[in-house]
Amino acid sequence: MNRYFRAEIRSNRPVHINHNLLSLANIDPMVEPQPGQFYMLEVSKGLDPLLKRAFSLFRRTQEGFQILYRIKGKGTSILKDLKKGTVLHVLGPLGNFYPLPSDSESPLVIAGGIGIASVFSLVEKLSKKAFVFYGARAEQELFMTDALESFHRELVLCTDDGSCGVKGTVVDVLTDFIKKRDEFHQPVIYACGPKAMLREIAKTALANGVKAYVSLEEHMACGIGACLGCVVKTTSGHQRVCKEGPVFDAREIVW
Amino acid sequence: MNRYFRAEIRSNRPVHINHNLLSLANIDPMVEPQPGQFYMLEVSKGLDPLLKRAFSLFRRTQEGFQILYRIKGKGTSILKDLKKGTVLHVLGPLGNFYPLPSDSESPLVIAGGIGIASVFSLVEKLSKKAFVFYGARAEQELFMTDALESFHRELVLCTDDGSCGVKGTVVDVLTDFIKKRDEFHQPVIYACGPKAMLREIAKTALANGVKAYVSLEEHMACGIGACLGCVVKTTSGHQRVCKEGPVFDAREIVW
Amino acid sequence: MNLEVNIGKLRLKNPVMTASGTFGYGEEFAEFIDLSRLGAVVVKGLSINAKEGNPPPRLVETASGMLNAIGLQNIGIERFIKEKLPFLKTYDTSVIVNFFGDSVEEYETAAAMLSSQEGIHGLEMNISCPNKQAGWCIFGTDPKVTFEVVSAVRKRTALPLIVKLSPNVTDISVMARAAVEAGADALSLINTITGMAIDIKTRRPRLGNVTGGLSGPAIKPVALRMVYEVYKAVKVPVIGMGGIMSADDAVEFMLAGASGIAVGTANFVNPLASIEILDGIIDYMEKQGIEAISSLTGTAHAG
Amino acid sequence: MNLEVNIGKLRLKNPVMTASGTFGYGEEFAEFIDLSRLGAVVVKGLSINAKEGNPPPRLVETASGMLNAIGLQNIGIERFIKEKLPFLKTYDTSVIVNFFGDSVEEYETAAAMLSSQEGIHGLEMNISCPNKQAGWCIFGTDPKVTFEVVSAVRKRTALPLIVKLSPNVTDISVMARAAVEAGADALSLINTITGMAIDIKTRRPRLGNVTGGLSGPAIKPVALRMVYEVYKAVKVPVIGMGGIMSADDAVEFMLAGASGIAVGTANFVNPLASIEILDGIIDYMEKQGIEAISSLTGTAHAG
Ligand SMILES: Cc1cc2nc3c(=O)[nH]c(=O)nc-3n(C[C@H](O)[C@H](O)[C@H](O)COP(=O)(O)OP(=O)(O)OC[C@H]3O[C@@H](n4cnc5c(N)ncnc54)[C@H](O)[C@@H]3O)c2cc1C
Ligand SMILES: Cc1cc2nc3c(=O)[nH]c(=O)nc-3n(C[C@H](O)[C@H](O)[C@H](O)COP(=O)(O)OP(=O)(O)OC[C@H]3O[C@@H](n4cnc5c(N)ncnc54)[C@H](O)[C@@H]3O)c2cc1C
Ligand SMILES: Cc1cc2nc3c(=O)[nH]c(=O)nc-3n(C[C@H](O)[C@H](O)[C@H](O)COP(=O)(O)O)c2cc1C
Ligand SMILES: Cc1cc2nc3c(=O)[nH]c(=O)nc-3n(C[C@H](O)[C@H](O)[C@H](O)COP(=O)(O)O)c2cc1C
Ligand code: FES
Ligand code: FES
Repeated sequence: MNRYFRAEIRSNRPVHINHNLLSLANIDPMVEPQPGQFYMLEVSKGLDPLLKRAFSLFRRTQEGFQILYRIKGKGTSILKDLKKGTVLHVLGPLGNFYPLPSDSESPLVIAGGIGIASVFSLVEKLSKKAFVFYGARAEQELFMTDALESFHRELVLCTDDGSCGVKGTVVDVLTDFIKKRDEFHQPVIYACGPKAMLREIAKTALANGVKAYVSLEEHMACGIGACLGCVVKTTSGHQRVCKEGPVFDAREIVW
Repeated sequence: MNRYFRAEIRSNRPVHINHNLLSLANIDPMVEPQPGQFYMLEVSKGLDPLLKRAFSLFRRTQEGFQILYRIKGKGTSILKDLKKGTVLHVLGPLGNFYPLPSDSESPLVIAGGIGIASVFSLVEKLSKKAFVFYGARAEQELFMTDALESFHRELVLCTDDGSCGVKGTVVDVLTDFIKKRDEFHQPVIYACGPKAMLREIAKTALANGVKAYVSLEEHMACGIGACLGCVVKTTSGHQRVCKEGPVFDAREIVW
Repeated sequence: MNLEVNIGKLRLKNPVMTASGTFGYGEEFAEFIDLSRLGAVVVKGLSINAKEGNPPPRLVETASGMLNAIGLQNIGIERFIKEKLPFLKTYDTSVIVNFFGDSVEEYETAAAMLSSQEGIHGLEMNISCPNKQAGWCIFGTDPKVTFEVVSAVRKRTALPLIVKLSPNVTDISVMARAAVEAGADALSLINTITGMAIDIKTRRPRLGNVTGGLSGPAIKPVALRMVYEVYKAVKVPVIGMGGIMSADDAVEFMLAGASGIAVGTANFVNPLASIEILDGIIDYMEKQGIEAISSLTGTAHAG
Repeated sequence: MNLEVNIGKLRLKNPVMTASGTFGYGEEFAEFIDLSRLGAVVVKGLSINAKEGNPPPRLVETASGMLNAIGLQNIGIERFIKEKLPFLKTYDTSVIVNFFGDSVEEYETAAAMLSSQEGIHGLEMNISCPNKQAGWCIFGTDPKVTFEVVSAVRKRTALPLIVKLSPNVTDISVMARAAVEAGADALSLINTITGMAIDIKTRRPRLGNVTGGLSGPAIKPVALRMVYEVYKAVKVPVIGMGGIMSADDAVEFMLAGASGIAVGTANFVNPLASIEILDGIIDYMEKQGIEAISSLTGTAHAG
């Protein structure tokens, strides 16, 4: 049982332009991950790129786990070309996780773009009826909606261009939603997406006295709290995204 | 018609432990290569390894050309894993080539180990009856002997351990051979192999007044004479292996 | 086979250490490797008081390397002694504490505070951090100032004193001699080389602190050259570091003149790196028929 | 779209040059690219008399970089003028001649010899080669000596004089100011960083000359930082180089403060690199809506 283990690629297929779903099977025993945690994946055996890349647990599978990733730069471009059978070193699961709602709380999950990767397994796990707001620029950029629907949660899709679901951002939808919140006793927000979106969500949540957890990103070297490279500014000083995070109480972040 | 062109991998198969035969098909038009010339091959798109690797023309094919290579370090380890269909940037053919014998000269081709890669196409090309001495440590390290035999030259195989052909080095065989050389009017040696072997051959050739051409190796950056990195010491100063070489008159090298 | 090496008065069970700032306070790696196998654990640089460090972003990956601008964030000596040292004491390894100050007085006080502690086997004095703050950076780039601050610290500690040199100098051997003349028992090098990166979309420096320290395999050739030069310049033992990713790299540093080596950035790439390097060194010794690892030190200078 | 840049009195059609020693005398690349598209061709460093350079081996590949110890092998100024310059004159590009000497007098004579030639548009003075020979290396690491040699050369040439700085110094801005005060019209940086490599099988240095100069992407962060520092320190134009492999890299250097850039090691990796970088810069300008490339210079300093 180890947080540094080898995993074999079972499949690595595009789910959209520039987005892949990677299925890994652990070769060595692995530690059970929680929604919100992440892994550092080796993308090359060479010295360039040098560092591992951070990816959220997308979904736990029987044989291992899945990563949903956007092809962004050097590392993910290499990753997308890796074939079935390739063995990677993996570090994880790392960081903290989304605290599950209490019985009196109503979970409200918000994902922007690739942020869906981080909250997907949370949605899957939430026992009570959760609301899920999932936004992207256009219909084609909403991934895995079939799978999301299969969980039978309240799913609200939003697109900037209105090509699917509500026209507008998840923040717009959230604001509307919170206004009519008596139908809700105690909402608690779980959000992952672009920083600007999270900042807006935090603002709305704070203004309405709603609890909100946000999952943050920072460039990482070690992933295990050793390098102090991934800090964010919080009300109690610098906190490591890889250790105290990636999930933070929105009130504690100095946005 | 360009010496910098793209080529696609058609096959890349092991011929022995740690030795592969790579078949490339040029995508862009290529310049006709001569025996003794070499190519610089891109082994990775990343920044490490950074430089291209030098490999002799093994054989011209209808669709392009072949490289016979030993898996030595970082670059060749990556190369060996490249699959059919991969497109590489190639620079070449580079350097000079083996000067063909005149009508009165009898060619004597000598290869040590992977040195066979450089002289193979020369053997194929030599119109007159050539003697070929090909040595390695043991039988399994003698490659492509079937193909060599198909050319119907006088082929003498040698192994250090006697597991195939003559027991001994090509240098031993050469020395014997040159002693009884009246059967030969004007031998001219073409040799490629480890530096120590070439030095011995040069010594023997010089001592017996026999002309000898040797193909040398040096670490290279540019392959086109620009960096001055690949020089060897010659009687007329530093000469570039990639430009004035790789084939040198053995008498001109300061061994 | 003898893996022991002497770093001045400090005897280590083997030459493999961890580079300060890349191994946290040791505990971060305890789940992955057996710390007792290491020659020494060198902890993150400490100051008298805790430091917040630089604003993020603090990291940029570069070609075969990385830039960091942590800005010496640390929990301060007192908390280290209370919260971290007891854990390290439970392992059978040497503990070397890296420290720094903003003034000669702070250096002296820090050294004194650390020297009174049981369980600390050596001090590594960082005079070379490129994250310029309050002008203290000059400690590592002016030989006179180096001499002054090392002399002052020397008077306050009986522990083996390792001075860690900055590579951002014209002549590293001048700096090495200054540190040794001031009483250093050993030298460690190199710290990171100052560099930067710019985001061409935003047109702003990528690091919150503008510049940062370059580490990793990219800098290995420079580190190796400096170890080679310092070995020639001084008689005290040298701890070599800078881009060591493998046992082969470690051996290269020893051949250049290092008595011990430290694994830095490699710990991020692979948390088992330090132990795999140790195992690889043992393997190399077996294959090459080397009895004592210490016999390797400086042999590239021969002939 | 305006690609023109001014390097002192020298107006270049675009900012892309070739780094000395990585582009031969230009002719080696003429079969691959149209030299007329380049802002300038900077040729291999020349001395009054031809030089044999260092013994082989002269090259070692390192992580994302390479070490070279060519030792300034060149054909000498006379042969260059007779055999190479006429060819370069047939192209519509600026020709910048890199040169060096073993003494102040040699520098002066070399500059005078080159300045009397038609078809040479600028001189680049190499005071920074790390391949130490005959002690002349100090020209680039001591600001007083730099001032002296640059002043002497300045009196002997009316051509635009670019002084090429060594990165192997504690404070590059001090060196930059010395060169500018002595009359440099522009500065180019960085030359290679001194490094070494050791063969762990033979236990000997890999380079015939023991140490060599590190170039390539590995050094880019250091080069960029130095360009950034020099831009702040002096008013003359800066030519940036060190690990530029792509148009993005080139733009980074301009944002840091470079008016022009030079492509070095990248020419070895891809003989079309300089032209592909030029095309990539044009592309970047289009996408970002940049009218004049010169407006980019130094913009990372703003704010
Ligand atoms: C906790 C965490 C979870 C993440 N989960 C996912 C996920 O599930 N799916 C997904 O597509 N992406 C996720 N990311 C972002 C992902 O790490 C980056 O997109 C990826 O590292 C980019 O690598 P690259 O080499 O392609 O890009 P490059 O830009 O070439 O990378 C250069 C360097 O910057 C770092 N970097 C670049 N962008 C980011 C970023 N946004 N966050 C952190 N480091 C970055 C890289 O790791 C690398 O070190 C996550 C990031 C964090 C911190
Ligand atoms: C003109 C010429 C023709 C060659 N032809 C062949 C051939 O047909 N088949 C074959 O197997 N090998 C050939 N070689 C040798 C081949 O270039 C090296 O084995 C190869 O570069 C090793 O790369 P690597 O990354 O695996 O090794 P590494 O040791 O990791 O390489 C590190 C660096 O050293 C260089 N290098 C290492 N060994 C050599 C060498 N012997 N010669 C030149 N550079 C070297 C590499 O190119 C690289 O830059 C030839 C070399 C030259 C100069
Ligand atoms: C993230 C990070 C933090 C560092 N912190 C310190 C430090 O606190 N004190 C110190 O002396 N060196 C520090 N260093 C420098 C390393 O100890 C080491 O000298 C340098 O990284 C070169 O080694 P490497 O290339 O193997 O990483 C740090 C390096 C990194 C990468
Ligand atoms: C093989 C080689 C030879 C060089 N020769 C010279 C030279 O003669 N004169 C000079 O000023 N710089 C010389 N340089 C330095 C380059 O011009 C350049 O400053 C350095 O390589 C950094 O750029 P790069 O990383 O893009 O290569 C040489 C560099 C290399 C790699
Ligand atoms: S990534 Fe190293 S502390 Fe978070
Ligand atoms: S490899 Fe550059 S001159 Fe031969």
